Amino acid sequence: MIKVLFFAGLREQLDCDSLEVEAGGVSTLGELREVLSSKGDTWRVALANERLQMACNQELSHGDAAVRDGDEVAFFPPVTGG
Amino acid sequence: MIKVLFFAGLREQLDCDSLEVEAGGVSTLGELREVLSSKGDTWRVALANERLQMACNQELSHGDAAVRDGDEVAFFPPVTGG
Amino acid sequence: MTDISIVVQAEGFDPGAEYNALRRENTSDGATAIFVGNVRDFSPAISATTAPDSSSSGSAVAVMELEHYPGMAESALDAIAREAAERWPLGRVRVIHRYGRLAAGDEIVFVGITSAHRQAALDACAFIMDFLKSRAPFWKKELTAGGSAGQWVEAKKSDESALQKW
Amino acid sequence: MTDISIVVQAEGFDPGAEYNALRRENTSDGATAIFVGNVRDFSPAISATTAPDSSSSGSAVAVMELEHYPGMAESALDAIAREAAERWPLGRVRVIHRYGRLAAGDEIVFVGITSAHRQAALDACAFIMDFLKSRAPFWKKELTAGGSAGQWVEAKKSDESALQKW
Repeated sequence: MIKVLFFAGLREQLDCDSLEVEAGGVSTLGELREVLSSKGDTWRVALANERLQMACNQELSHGDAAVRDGDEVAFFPPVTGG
Repeated sequence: MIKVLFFAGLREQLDCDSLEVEAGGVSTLGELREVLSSKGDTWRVALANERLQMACNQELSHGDAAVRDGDEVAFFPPVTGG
Repeated sequence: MTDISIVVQAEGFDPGAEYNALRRENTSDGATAIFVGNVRDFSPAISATTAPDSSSSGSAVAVMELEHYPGMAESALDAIAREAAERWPLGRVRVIHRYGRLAAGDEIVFVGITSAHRQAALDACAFIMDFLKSRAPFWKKELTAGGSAGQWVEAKKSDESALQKW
Repeated sequence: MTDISIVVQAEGFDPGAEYNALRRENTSDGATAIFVGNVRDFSPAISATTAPDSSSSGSAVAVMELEHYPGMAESALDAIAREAAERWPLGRVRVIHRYGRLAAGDEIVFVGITSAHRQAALDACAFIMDFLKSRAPFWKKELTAGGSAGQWVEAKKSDESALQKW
């Protein structure tokens, strides 16, 4: 399983802070994002936001990055700390 | 009269922290420096140091700057505060 | 060599005590640079709905909720600090970032650096703040005094472009 | 608009208290940048004559005598601070510079800036330190532990060239 986390405005849009996705058939972050987008209109719209950032195992990453069973992936809006 | 101050290593070289110079015949800082240099070998050598800085009325200045009766002039090595 | 300390916490912190800790038994570093970020008492997003005299009421008005990604927040700050320590000769690096509910005037972030060189300390401080702003997983939500749902702060393009100078 | 405060004094100062003063009733500035310069416990000029364990003896060893030009020191710092306040939007500027006899670890100089913008606060802090180093009339003399005549610190060319970036 791949653990997926959502933060901030995206978490609110999806009304979901985390879920698990079967690792089978998902080899990149981009593919994982497509799988999540297919969960419904709300998901499709929210995840279509090109400014969203992605992290894999707590490091900023990109759509081509590999993802595998046991990974922790996060999607979130551009950060605004500091 | 022009009040003249010396600081730090220059003060120690000259063994003098301040003196007064007749304003008559002295119209620039450079001329004042020449008058002081003529006070003896120690003065000539110490004031020949090209790295010395000058201030007139507590503002950094240069040899061409005008000086007049009542001014306060200072000579000192490059500053090393902070 | 560089002593790096990263903390992500809900509690407040005391910049004076942090300064003292940076200096304790540290006479080899002549330079200390510190940046502190505080919650401002106004924002374009909430100024229209906040009474102008609300800050003078004497009660602490919650104006911000800071969300973070536990684990990644710490590791992102640590990575930024390590990058700074590779670029400049730094003695100590201390970064504190708060999360949770914060009121106007509260400290949000502390970056403290010691070095033998003033420019290294100041540059590293600016570098860490710049990368923290665009790379550390924290998100600000501004809350009105009335306690309504609030509004997420938009990331500024100027923060992303600030990275280019490094 | 900018609140500028310059002090030249023999007494020590407390950076924590200075931070608190910069922040007091100041919720409009979200950014505070501070630089503190301290006396280092070694120097090329005195290391050869100082025992390596002298810093662990517990007694305060006078290592530096800071001479200044009274009057001009204050006005030079004030002019530098005003120049910074013209270049950047600053809320408060506080500069403290000590003179007299200082021991290893002692604070020499404090520059504290508040601004609505972090980059302005950090840049102004670096700017003031750079100009203070080359334009404010202070001179350091390093004293050996034995109390001999001491040696004037040479101005560094890197300090003068640091001004060129501004």
